[in-house]
Amino acid sequence: QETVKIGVINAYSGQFADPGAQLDAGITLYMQQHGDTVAGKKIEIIRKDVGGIAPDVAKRLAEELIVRDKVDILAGALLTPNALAMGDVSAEAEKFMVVMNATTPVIITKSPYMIRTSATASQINGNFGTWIANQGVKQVYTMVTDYGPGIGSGTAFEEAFKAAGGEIVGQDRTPVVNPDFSPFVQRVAEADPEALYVWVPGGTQPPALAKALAERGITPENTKIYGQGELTDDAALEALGETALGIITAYHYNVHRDDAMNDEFVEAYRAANDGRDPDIYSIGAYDGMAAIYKALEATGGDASGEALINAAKGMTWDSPRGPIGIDAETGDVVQTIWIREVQMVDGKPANVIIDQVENAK
Amino acid sequence: MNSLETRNLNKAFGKLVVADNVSLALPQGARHALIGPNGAGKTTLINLITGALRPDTGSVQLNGEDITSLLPDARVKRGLGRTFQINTLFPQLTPLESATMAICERDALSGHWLSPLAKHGAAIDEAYDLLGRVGLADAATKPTRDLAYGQQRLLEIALALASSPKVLLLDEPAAGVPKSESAALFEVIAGLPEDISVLFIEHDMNLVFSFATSITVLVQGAILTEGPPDQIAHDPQVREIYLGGAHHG
Amino acid sequence: MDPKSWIRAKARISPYEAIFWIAAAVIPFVFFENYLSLAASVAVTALFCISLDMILGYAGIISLGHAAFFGIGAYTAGILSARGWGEPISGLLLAAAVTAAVGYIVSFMIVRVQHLALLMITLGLSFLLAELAISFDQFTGGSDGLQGIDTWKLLGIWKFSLWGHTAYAYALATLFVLFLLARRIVHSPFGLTLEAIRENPVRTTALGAPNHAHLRKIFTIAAAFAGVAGALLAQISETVSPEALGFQRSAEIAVMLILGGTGRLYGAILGAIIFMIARDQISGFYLQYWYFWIGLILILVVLFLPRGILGGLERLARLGRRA
Amino acid sequence: MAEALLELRDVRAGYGDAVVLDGVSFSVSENAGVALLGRNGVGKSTLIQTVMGFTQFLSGSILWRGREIQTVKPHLRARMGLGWVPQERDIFRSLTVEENLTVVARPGPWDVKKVYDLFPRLKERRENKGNQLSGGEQQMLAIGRTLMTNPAMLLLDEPLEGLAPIIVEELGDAIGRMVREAGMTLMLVEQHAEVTLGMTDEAIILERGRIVHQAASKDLLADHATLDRYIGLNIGD
Amino acid sequence: MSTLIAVLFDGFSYGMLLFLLSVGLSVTLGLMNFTNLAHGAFAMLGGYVTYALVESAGWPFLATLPLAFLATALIAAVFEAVLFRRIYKSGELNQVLLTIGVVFASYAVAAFFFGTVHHSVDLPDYLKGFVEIGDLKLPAYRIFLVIVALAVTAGLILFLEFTRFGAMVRAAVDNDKVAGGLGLNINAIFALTFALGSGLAGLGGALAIDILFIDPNFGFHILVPVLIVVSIGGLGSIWGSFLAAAALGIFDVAGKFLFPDFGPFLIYLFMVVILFFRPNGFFARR
Ligand SMILES: Nc1ncnc2c1ncn2[C@@H]1O[C@H](COP(=O)(O)OP(=O)(O)OP(=O)(O)O)[C@@H](O)[C@H]1O
Ligand SMILES: Nc1ncnc2c1ncn2[C@@H]1O[C@H](COP(=O)(O)OP(=O)(O)OP(=O)(O)O)[C@@H](O)[C@H]1O
Ligand SMILES: [Mg+2]
Ligand SMILES: [Mg+2]
Repeated sequence: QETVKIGVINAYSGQFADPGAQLDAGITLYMQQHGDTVAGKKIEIIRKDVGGIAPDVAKRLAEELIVRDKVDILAGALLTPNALAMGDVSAEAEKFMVVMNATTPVIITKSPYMIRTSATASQINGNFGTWIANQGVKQVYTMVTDYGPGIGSGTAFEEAFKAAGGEIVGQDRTPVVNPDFSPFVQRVAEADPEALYVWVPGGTQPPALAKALAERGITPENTKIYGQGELTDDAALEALGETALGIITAYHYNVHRDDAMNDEFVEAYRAANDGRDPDIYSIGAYDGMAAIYKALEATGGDASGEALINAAKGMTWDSPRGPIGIDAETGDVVQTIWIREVQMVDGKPANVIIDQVENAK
Repeated sequence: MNSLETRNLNKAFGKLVVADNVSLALPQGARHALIGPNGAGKTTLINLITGALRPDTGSVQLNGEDITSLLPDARVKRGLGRTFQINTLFPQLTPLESATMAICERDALSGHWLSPLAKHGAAIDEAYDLLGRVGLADAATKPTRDLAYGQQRLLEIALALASSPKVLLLDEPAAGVPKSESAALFEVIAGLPEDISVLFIEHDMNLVFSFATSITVLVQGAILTEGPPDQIAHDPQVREIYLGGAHHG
Repeated sequence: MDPKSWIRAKARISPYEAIFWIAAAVIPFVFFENYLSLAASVAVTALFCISLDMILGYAGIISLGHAAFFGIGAYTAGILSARGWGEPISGLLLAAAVTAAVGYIVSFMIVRVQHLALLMITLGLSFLLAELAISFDQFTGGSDGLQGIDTWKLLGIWKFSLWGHTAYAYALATLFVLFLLARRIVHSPFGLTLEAIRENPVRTTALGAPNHAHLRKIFTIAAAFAGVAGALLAQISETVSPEALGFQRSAEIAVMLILGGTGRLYGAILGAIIFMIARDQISGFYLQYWYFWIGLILILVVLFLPRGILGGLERLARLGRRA
Repeated sequence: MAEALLELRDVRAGYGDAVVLDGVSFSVSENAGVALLGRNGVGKSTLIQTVMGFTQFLSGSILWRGREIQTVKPHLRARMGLGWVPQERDIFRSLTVEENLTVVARPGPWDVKKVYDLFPRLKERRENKGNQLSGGEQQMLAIGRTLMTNPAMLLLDEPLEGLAPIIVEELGDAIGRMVREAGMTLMLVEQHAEVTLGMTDEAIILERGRIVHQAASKDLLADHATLDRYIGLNIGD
Repeated sequence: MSTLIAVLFDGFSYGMLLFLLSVGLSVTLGLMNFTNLAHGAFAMLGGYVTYALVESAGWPFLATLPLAFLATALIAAVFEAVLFRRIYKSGELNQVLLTIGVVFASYAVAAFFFGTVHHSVDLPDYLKGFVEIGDLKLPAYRIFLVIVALAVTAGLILFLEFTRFGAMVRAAVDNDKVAGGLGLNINAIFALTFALGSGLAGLGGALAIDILFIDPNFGFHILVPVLIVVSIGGLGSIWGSFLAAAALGIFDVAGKFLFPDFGPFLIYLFMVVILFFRPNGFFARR
């Protein structure tokens, strides 16, 4: 039996090990549920650890995967710089590549053999900016993390918000390694804006920021708070309690969305991961694997870059996150963006979907 | 012209005055001893002369040139050499390497970063020769830290000699060297060319009185008296403060 | 033994060395063709390690921020290429010149401090540079890394490909040339003086050595070496990101150097080879937990091979001769 | 004659794999003074350090008040009453003079005040850090510091080196008094053979790590031929 | 006005957190001269002890703090006896490498037992939210941090300056051979000092959870700020660390408040400049 080898380049250690672990769990779960054979080919995963942001290492690992391990497909790409470096290799070696997480828009242009199954910064935040302006909000203060994804998201948000008639009254960038949000929160308190838009990477920062806001009395009661979904993930909600009520976020995946397919996915994921919930990393990888499987089925097992990319482009399917597809021109993901508000559900704060933007690009 | 001269040197550590208007002159070829109670400021004076310490006021002249504002290494380049009271050596290097290094530095070879050391055979030979003269030939290729204390003292002196100083400052060179060998050591020092001036600190009066041609007594940072050996040996004040009763001159 | 031959013996090229370099040139091409990318990156790292050995092993300057120069070299070559001039060798030379200049300026600071202050200042400088690299994103591509590097054919003939033939040959040749240079430097009178300064700066001053001038010189040279290493990596991988300047890279080469043994140049090379191959192999097996094994190796090396693998081998050889 | 306080039996010791002492045996009885003489590098310091437990002990035995101590840790030997004054002074550089004294203090007749009486110079410099002392002051401090541990036996490794003649004289007297009046036992390494022999009862001469001569100090002082042969001293000229 | 006070208080209390995390290093690195980069790993250990006791055993937060100190001190003493003791004289670089090795290993061990995800602890209600003083809103937990920091400072200064212990440690560091030869039990002294320093790290780690959270990277994370505090404060000076931490906290917070675009740049610049002119920090002991 022939095999199709997938080389996964991911952060398994270091600062980004946690999202890396979630991403990997998404891959594993998909294969558990759908078996390791597609179109008569056995699927084999080869995992490599880049250990963090290290494009030179990512590039070398990608080269080695192709030269040494003879992989047919490159996947993973948790972090933008690494994804960019992998893109070069995909283009040169003419191998199909699936970006399972990195959200910077430009990545997709790096290789004609690339698709993305996560989201893009502009897809979520651009649509969100328009939505907020349409709600009648006039002025927003923005606060985003000072690195690629943060700046990309912030810019997408601001452009869309301004295009829809809004005004940006303040702009702060917080350091990537940020142990203390208090000075930035004090600046917001001082400016006392109508609304605040924040973008911080998932992990320790959302609860830390949310806490810093609450401790200084900035709550949705007096200032509207908007952000990308991470801001109100479960850890943050737990740390915040009732003070989080009213925060509105936009996201492409909602763990608690009431949907049969999602329920089944979450349950299986929890069972496989000591009760832990899936998150965007998990779903990005899960759908990434789905895309690979479906494309291989369509090509009848032909794993060449050319065949796979042609099969993948324009594909659509149903995912636990909702309807999803691959843009026939760019290879980027097309999906629904969910707008959620924190509300009390069964005595606990939870993200409740209040609106949605369909077929967002 | 004196080869070394200090003019009204003053130095205090906080309230403690360690150099009190010290004016000292060393004519060329001098074999001059500096003695005085412990803590009188002898080592400090050497540190002031070599530039390891900066004087509060006063100046230092070397062969007529004012060197007060020069850095220590520049003073060495002008012919000032010293040893340390407490061994100050290169523990991992061998005596041969240490002495070769000193000679290379003296001959301005240390800037040569692209020619192999072995090409500078003359420097190595000279170093080996020098070690032989102070009795370290056998220990030349052992790491310094494995040498006995007395051997390290000898290396201390060899290194000072390696820079071919015109004025040599020795801080208790014979401390830790047995009597027999310390005499031999002083023979080496005494046998240095006539034009080299030597200032040495020593608490062994036998050595002081047999090798010094003149002596300065330093007490609490100030010069108490100066003169030829027999005068100092019989000076009642010096006897009381420093020599004690055991020395009969 | 006659003193001159004793000193000369320390600097003589032994047959083992010739074997080593021939092996390095042949074995990867013949037996490990699939590993050429890794081999190229080992050669680059070995060069970087040698640079650290010159200041740390010989001159005793401990730096936790040496990657600053690696990164500057990488960005210099990278930006040059991204702006349209991708000729590799001139890129190396420019990187060497730029890093030497920066190294010279920084050296005025470095030579004045020791111990913790030295560790922290070198660390701080590399953090500062990384921040600058992130801030000046119009030149550097910010935290996403520099895009658009395109390395031209080596000597107009050999293309840099996925397989890494050109990359390895290029990196190895550069390493070899610079190794010979480093070897010459450490066996020169200047090299001896550096060791003496490392051992006891007070005494070298008293022997007339201008310590600071000597140290500035070696620091500048070492910076240029590190810059060339960085430039090599940028050209071979066609990427540079602020991580090139980061603490992790500085720490890793210190680890490799200690592992191999300081103050002997080959320690740097050996350390790079062993560390990088071990990591490549271990991280393949223990994705999440390879840090544990690296940590353990570090601990064991410091405890049982405090003078590195080469130091340990030397001791064995001495014991063997005596027995 | 009192029971031996310290006894070495056929001791072999050195550094790493270099054997420095070979087959050294002797004993020191309570309240006696022993001089240890010999040229440079014959192993005098090594002998003292072996008694303290700082060298590689290879074979033989060391007895303290009849008990074998060669496996006992150095600090416990010190607490048993061995008082070592290292040759290189080794003042605690970052401690003040007074801290240098108090930090090792153990109860007994010697206290800070008595040390200051012995070395008035130290009292003047009591606030100075250890590394800001003159060579001679460091030597005084090294001796004073060891006295603060109130030892039963002093092991002095060239304690007079670098001291002014008048201090040498006073210190010599003081040490003599300690032995004679305070019941202190003494082992003394010195270059000044006359002074050393004057302060001790017995003398041992080492050569290449072996004992080559043992005699009463008085006799040795008169035995110019032996002194000349092993130490190269020409006393009296 | 009240914003100014709030910013200053935020800075000061952040500084106190830094102080609590670094004071132990001021003991192990400053006093013992042991370049202990594993400090962060011990802080992490203390943090996990508190986390485990609060979340799994249901202890009240305050009650876990002494245990975070003790458990860390005990384990550190074992490490000292088995590992660190052997390299006190091997030079800074070897110490850096071995202790970094410990941090690497601790990362993997923590990831194994507690997962890569970050954890926080549930605080008692009286430490949550803010305390209103006039129109000033000060976070309750930060007030608590300041109080603990002041208590630790006072206790340590009393212990190290007014007992012979501090001098014994310095003597043992200056020359362990001679200190031993004069009857000081240097092994015990070093073990105790190291346990004290690391215990303080553990306490700091436990106290830091609420602000920094705890995950396997904690040991790496806090290392640089902590080293900055100790090096600027001056080796071995508790008081120096205190002032440096306070100054750094205020400088950092106020700097980011006033010039948010400079990010961490200012702190590194501050450190490099200070160390260049005062290589031994402000209150160097040696
Ligand atoms: N850095 C310093 N700070 C304060 N006092 C110092 C310092 N250095 C030396 N002293 C003091 O200055 C005095 C003179 O010291 P110096 O070393 O010059 O004496 P010396 O004459 O060489 O004595 P010895 O014969 O004992 O070597 C001593 O009392 C010493 O304690
Ligand atoms: N740490 C060491 N490692 C190796 N060898 C050593 C060490 N210390 C001393 N030696 C060697 O041991 C021998 C005896 O040295 P020791 O210091 O005991 O001599 P000593 O009689 O005290 O001489 P001195 O009168 O010069 O002090 C010497 O040959 C010396 O080279
Ligand atoms: Mg002196
Ligand atoms: Mg000796």
